[in-house]
Amino acid sequence: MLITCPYCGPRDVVEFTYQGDGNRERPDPASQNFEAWNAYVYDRLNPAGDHNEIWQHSGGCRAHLRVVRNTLTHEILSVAFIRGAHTSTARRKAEDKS
Amino acid sequence: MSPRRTDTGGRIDRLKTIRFTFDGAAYTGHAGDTLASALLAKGVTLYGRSFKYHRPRGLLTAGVEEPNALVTVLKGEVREPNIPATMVEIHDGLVAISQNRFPSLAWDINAVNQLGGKILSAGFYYKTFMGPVIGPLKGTRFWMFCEHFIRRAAGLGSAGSAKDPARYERMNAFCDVLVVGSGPAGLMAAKAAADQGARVMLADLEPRFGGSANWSGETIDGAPAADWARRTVAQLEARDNVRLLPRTTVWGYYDNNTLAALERVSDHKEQPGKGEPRHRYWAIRARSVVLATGAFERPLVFPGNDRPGVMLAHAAERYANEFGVLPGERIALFTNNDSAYRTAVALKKAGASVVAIVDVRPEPSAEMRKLAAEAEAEIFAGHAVIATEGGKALSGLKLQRFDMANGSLTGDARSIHADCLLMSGGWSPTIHLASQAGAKAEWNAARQAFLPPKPTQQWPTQHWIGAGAFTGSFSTTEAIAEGRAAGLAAAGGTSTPAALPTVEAVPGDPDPAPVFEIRAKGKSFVDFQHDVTAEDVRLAHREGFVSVEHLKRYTTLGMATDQGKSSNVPGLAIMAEALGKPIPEVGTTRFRPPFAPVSIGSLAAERFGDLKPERLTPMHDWHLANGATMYSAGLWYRPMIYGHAGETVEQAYVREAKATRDSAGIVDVSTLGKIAVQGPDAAAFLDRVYTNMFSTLAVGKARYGLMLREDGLAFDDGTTWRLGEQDFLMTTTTANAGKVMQHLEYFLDVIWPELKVHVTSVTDEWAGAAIGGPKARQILAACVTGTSVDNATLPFMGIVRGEISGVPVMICRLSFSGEMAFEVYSGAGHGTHVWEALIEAGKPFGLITYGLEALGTMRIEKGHVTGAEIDGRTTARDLHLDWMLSKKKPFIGSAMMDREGLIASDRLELVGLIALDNRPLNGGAHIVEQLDEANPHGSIGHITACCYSPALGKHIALALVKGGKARHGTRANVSDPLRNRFGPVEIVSNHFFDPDGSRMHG
Amino acid sequence: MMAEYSAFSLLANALKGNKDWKPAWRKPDPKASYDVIIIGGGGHGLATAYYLAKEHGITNVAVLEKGWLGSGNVGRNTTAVRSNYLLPANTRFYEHSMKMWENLSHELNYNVMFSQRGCLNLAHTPAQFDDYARRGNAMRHLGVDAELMTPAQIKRLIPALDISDSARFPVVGGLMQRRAGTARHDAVAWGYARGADRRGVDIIENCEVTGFLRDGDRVTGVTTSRGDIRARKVAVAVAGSTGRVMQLAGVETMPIESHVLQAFVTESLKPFIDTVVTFGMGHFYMSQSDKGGLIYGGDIDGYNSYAQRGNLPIVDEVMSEMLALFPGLARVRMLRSWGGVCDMSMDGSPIITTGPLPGMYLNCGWCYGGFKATPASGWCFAWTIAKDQPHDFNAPFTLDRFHRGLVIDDKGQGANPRLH
Amino acid sequence: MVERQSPLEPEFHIGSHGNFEHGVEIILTETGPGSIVQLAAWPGEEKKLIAAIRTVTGLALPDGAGGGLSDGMKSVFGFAPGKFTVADEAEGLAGAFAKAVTPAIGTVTDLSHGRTAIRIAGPKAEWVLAKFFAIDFALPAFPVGAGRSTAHHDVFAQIQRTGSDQFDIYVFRSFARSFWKALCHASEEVGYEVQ
Repeated sequence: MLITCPYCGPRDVVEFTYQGDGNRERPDPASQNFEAWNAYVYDRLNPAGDHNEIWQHSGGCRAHLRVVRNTLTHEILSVAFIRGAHTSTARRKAEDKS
Repeated sequence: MSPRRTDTGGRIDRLKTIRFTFDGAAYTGHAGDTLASALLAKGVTLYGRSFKYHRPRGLLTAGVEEPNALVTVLKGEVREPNIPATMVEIHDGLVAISQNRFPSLAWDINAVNQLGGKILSAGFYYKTFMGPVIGPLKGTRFWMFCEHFIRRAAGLGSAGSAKDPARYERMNAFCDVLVVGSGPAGLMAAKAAADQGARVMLADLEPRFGGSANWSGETIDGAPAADWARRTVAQLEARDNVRLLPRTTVWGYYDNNTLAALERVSDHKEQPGKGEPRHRYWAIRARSVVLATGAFERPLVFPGNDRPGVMLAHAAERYANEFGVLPGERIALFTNNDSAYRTAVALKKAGASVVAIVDVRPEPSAEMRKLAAEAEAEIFAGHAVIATEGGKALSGLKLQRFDMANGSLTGDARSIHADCLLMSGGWSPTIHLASQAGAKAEWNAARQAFLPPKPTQQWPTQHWIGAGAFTGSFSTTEAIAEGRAAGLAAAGGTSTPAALPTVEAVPGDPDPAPVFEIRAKGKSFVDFQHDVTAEDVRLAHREGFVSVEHLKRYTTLGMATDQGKSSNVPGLAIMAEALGKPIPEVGTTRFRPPFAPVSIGSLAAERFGDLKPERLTPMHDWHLANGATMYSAGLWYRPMIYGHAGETVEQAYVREAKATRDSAGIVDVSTLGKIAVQGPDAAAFLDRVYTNMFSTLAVGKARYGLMLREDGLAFDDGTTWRLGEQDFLMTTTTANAGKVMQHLEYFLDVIWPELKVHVTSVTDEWAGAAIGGPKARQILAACVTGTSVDNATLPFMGIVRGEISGVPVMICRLSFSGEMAFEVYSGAGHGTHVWEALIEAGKPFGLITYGLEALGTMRIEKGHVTGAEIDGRTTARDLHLDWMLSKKKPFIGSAMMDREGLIASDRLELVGLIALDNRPLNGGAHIVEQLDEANPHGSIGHITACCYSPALGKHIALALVKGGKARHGTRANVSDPLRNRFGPVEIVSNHFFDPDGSRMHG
Repeated sequence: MMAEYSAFSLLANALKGNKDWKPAWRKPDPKASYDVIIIGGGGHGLATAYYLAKEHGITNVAVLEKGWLGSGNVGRNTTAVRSNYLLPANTRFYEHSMKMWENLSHELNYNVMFSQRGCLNLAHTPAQFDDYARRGNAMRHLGVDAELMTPAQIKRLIPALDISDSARFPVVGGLMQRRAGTARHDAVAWGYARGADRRGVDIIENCEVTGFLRDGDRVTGVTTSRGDIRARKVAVAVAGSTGRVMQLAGVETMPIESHVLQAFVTESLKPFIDTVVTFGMGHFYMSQSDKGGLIYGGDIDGYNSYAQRGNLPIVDEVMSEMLALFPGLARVRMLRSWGGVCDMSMDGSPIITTGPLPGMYLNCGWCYGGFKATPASGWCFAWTIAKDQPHDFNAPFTLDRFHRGLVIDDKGQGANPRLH
Repeated sequence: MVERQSPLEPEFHIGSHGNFEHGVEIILTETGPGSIVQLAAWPGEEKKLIAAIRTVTGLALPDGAGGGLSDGMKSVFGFAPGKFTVADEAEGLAGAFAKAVTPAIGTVTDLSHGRTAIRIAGPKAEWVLAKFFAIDFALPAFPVGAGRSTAHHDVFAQIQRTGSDQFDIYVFRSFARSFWKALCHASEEVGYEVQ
């Protein structure tokens, strides 16, 4: 499996660390809403199909990426920096998949 | 008569003689021979024994799909079992032996299994060996008794235990077009793609490129096909955008066009070159892939079809045309399709007499009749072979009139004398890689074969295009056209160059008759290696194991080393007939990696013999030179003790710990994780990360910090130093350095992107030496320049910068040992220099070096926690670190740390233990209230760390015990049935030694 | 009624040319309603049906299987059976399972080939050895067998193992559970299927659940590719497909991630290793089947997947660790690999519970240890379904334990499923 | 000045090794720069950081991910969004950057001791590196001057192409000796010289 890191280009999955369900929202740090905390820490979407995930390019630039990936086919539909502000460093053009 | 070498023909070099042995007997062959062809040329007919019945078996094929002729190749002590003789290229000194036979291949005791044939039917294991319900053999005993013998009878070759001295390597490759298979289709594809300027890789599992061109006897562009192939390969070789990989099996098709291939680099050599690997594992990331993997010929299923001398038709053609070996003198053919007629002509040309062509079809075409006449062979149309004769070699066969409409046999049986019977049951495209890539094969009723889906079809994560026999286009003309089109398309080209090469080939209808089995009396084999017969398939049907996966699993059909390459479709066909359904309704097998077996050495590649890199501190060589015994901690190596001659480990660490507390000791702490936390929001970030406050820490001071996980459990601890307003140096435990780094990065990137903080691993930037003991300060004072180290300048948790022996250092006064202690950090490249300077300075003060054992002893005496206590299940409260949980701010884990399960009263809490029987304690021993040595029960906790405490003169331990703090001052018992250590202990506070810290505060 | 299997029946049938064997289980069409529907015709679902019928007399039961029976993890695992856990809740449950394994072939009149050839965990540092001692002692204090082995003892048991000091991670000892072992995985599914079928359970293959019938909150049945089927109780035992099936019931999130785990087998070899052995400085386990293939595996790939296929990094990792222990295997060849979908829970321990909806029962969270749990899982789940409350053995395995902080985290990794 | 100890020392064997009968196709050496620093800009401040790099080193970074260049003495390349590695034969780079890179622009981290720079050069450099790293070393995909972050199992590496067949590899110091041994081992096939 190859993930096209917006900075480093397509790299083998061996360079990445999976950080799980990207739909979870961390409650406000001071929040005492236990349901929300529990949902954040323990409950995961686990779809058979397109999944919104977080990966870290831990064996490369170490940026965290938001990856939309199909869990039935492993097709990767999109990859983006999770922290999207690095505009002046031009993104490497994604490999043409056709 | 028997097989023999022809005088001319083939790729072999008759001028080069090669000497090798098989089962101890010396043989010769020629350069270019496989073990199979060389032995066949010498008249060998018996190559192996089948798995279950130990039936004698000969060569079925000439290639990778060989199920019968498996051998073990020996290189001294090193064994390579289960290699098809058809895939072993001979070289001088090759030693091969047969396997799964005792005492010899010709006389095998286990052949007696054949007598039990009907009882040893598919699935018989499941129905018996359960043994008695009562008595000494109840439970699993009877089965295990039987299994003992079953295991010894099973198995093919033997693995060795000697370490393979060979080298294995991995290679990462990138290309625009990977072409798999180098027959006419593959060669055309590679050429077309290369002409477009694409980066091309061409792989073929055979040593010689060309595929069927090497043996088809056809003509391409007016030249023999083999010459055309050689010329085309030479053209490709000359181009620098093409990499040719002969002897390379592409075995795995993974996501996003990542393919795995095994190149047998030096197996065919007597000795590999210096530094040359035996196998190279190619991980190929290809923009697109051309699959030109050809097709496998299928056997026919009829009684006696496994007798040595019965072979696939094209295999005989290969032996004759490619190796110059005739598999027999009097050859009969049995076919359901036209391709066997070409074989007949080829063998006739090579010098054999073709005594019969038995064709299940009632009316072979005029063209086929012409070919038969050319081969001077009699056609038995509308006939089938119903038996074979002979022992370990074929002597003849029987045929009978056959009606392919209903499978009936009529008329008198007729015998034909022959020493070789060739069969052709049609062809199955080699769709394995496409199947691995997710393509669902489609049954083609005309071809009687599973074909890959349309080549234009796109897969979500794989991009391949098929060409040639792989797509069911069995003629060379089609292969050439499809190959070029595929190569062009794969390279993104559209131009259509001039004429395609022209092919002269014998005619033939690619569609076989839908006949897979001849039902007559006797054992008819479907899976040759696993001895699965047509009756076994029908038995599976009767018992309801009818889906393709149940069929495989119940009968073991297709589970042998050839993975059903030839048996898969015949097996499905027989099941389909039993069910009265068409073949595709039985199901299609989904192929999985590998396409053919792959050496485990190649997969481990460069990590074979060197699993993990070694991580060394700057002072590593000094430790080795000064008598340290090293301890492997994760990837790091750290001194365990610096033992003196004759000392035990315990004597050494007790001496080191005592000396430290008496005068001073120094220990290498370079392995501690160190992370630079920098930026305007660094302090605010640390407040969120640690349970305690860091924004209040003054510049030039350090503080001990604790981190929790999101779920509220303890995660890691360490000191963090404030070097500047926006500049912190965080230390972590050695084991958790990487995890903490990822934790910080995650929060900065994902949760709090608004924080301006950078984190960088600087573990390797600094060499760290911790020097502690009553005389530590004096030693520092003796060697540090540029700063004072007195209490005013360097108070507890203070940091100063200075120099030692001309090298800048950073010194922080903090203590893990409980002594007055300092951590001295210098640039890693100066680590040994500073270390030696400290030791020199310490000499007058009795400074000693100490290792992890003494470090551990002193931390147990102090009751500090490490990974043994912060084990992912303990809370800050469990470890009595709740004083560090700030109430002034939220921090990671603060919201979750008070859930009911985490504050329950029966949780394990950290305590100290003192052995009341004055005997050593053991890590991992449990604690009980009441001892019961015979029947241990009632554990209330366990020991996490223990030692002999020189400071207390007692055997002590840290332990996690239920409701621990409330038990201080009470008695309990260690219960360690594993090591038979039982005895009384007193439960005390974990702070054994100097609980008020007067020593370190000095 | 189907005949008992025995050596005698084998012989008698052989004499008749094996023509009289009957299907191991019927292939009925689904009825309109049942007392209990079990979704998932894998090991756990079939075992649950068997024990519902046998222990609780509930025979009006249907097992619904999307594909062919046993097509999930029961036919895709590395067949190890053991009860060598650290935490008491797990040890008690898996030991109950172990005791059931010891009599399973008789129980089912089907040889599941459970062979108690032992399971040895290798330790590579003194600290790890102490850790194993802690676990072994925990087992011993619950009446489970465990013993420590020295390198010399280990070498005698497994001559091909590299125990030299020069190894990158030398073996300093091991924790052995002798009663652990291996079983023939498919036979477990087939044996339970045959046993349940003989007690009247309908096993319905090629029947995909497409939705749940509801009466308000209450689950009252399922819609399937073969029509609607009603039931008083609907039990879900679909392992890796838990997320998919629960989504059909409107439960969007669960403390579960589905991950792919690859497993491997070598070509058949003469006896090479007699026990299950695991590597302590990574993640690797291996045993040898009766047929002679070395069966082995390691870590999950580490990302959500329902694809039953993995990728190369784990392949390389597993083989590297294999050769670190057995350098003699470099020239042995990997024959086949496959992928199973594992329902990784947030603490590495399973869930066997009533709910989460009225009328529903849930069995999941097996990570990659579900095979050995099969008998006890079915037994406890049947109890829970029949009595609407858990047995003591599965009482800790609730769904709400995560929120309550009552996790059963044998590896201490926290809510990070890929690390369990 | 106290000389820095090389982590490769006991395994650094000057001379020709491996299969060099047909000529040496690989040259391995340790470049041992006096300074290695890591610079990281806050989001939106990258251009200012690039300007600071030019001020301090005189090197004008090309735009684009992984862009970089080298003048033989000094080298710079991007290895992550907003992050750059700068190496100089001379010491003191961290001090110079501490002045040029204000807290408003980003941070400076001195890694002069923490990273070891190994140079591999020669016609087979791509071939040998391909044994370790799953990245495309072909010149069009990896131009001269450019940098890449990657890893070989546990060993992180930043690689800069400093010539058409020359690469400088920055690895963590503690892993350097292990990596060096592996690099030598992998080079035996084509013959290598340690300089």
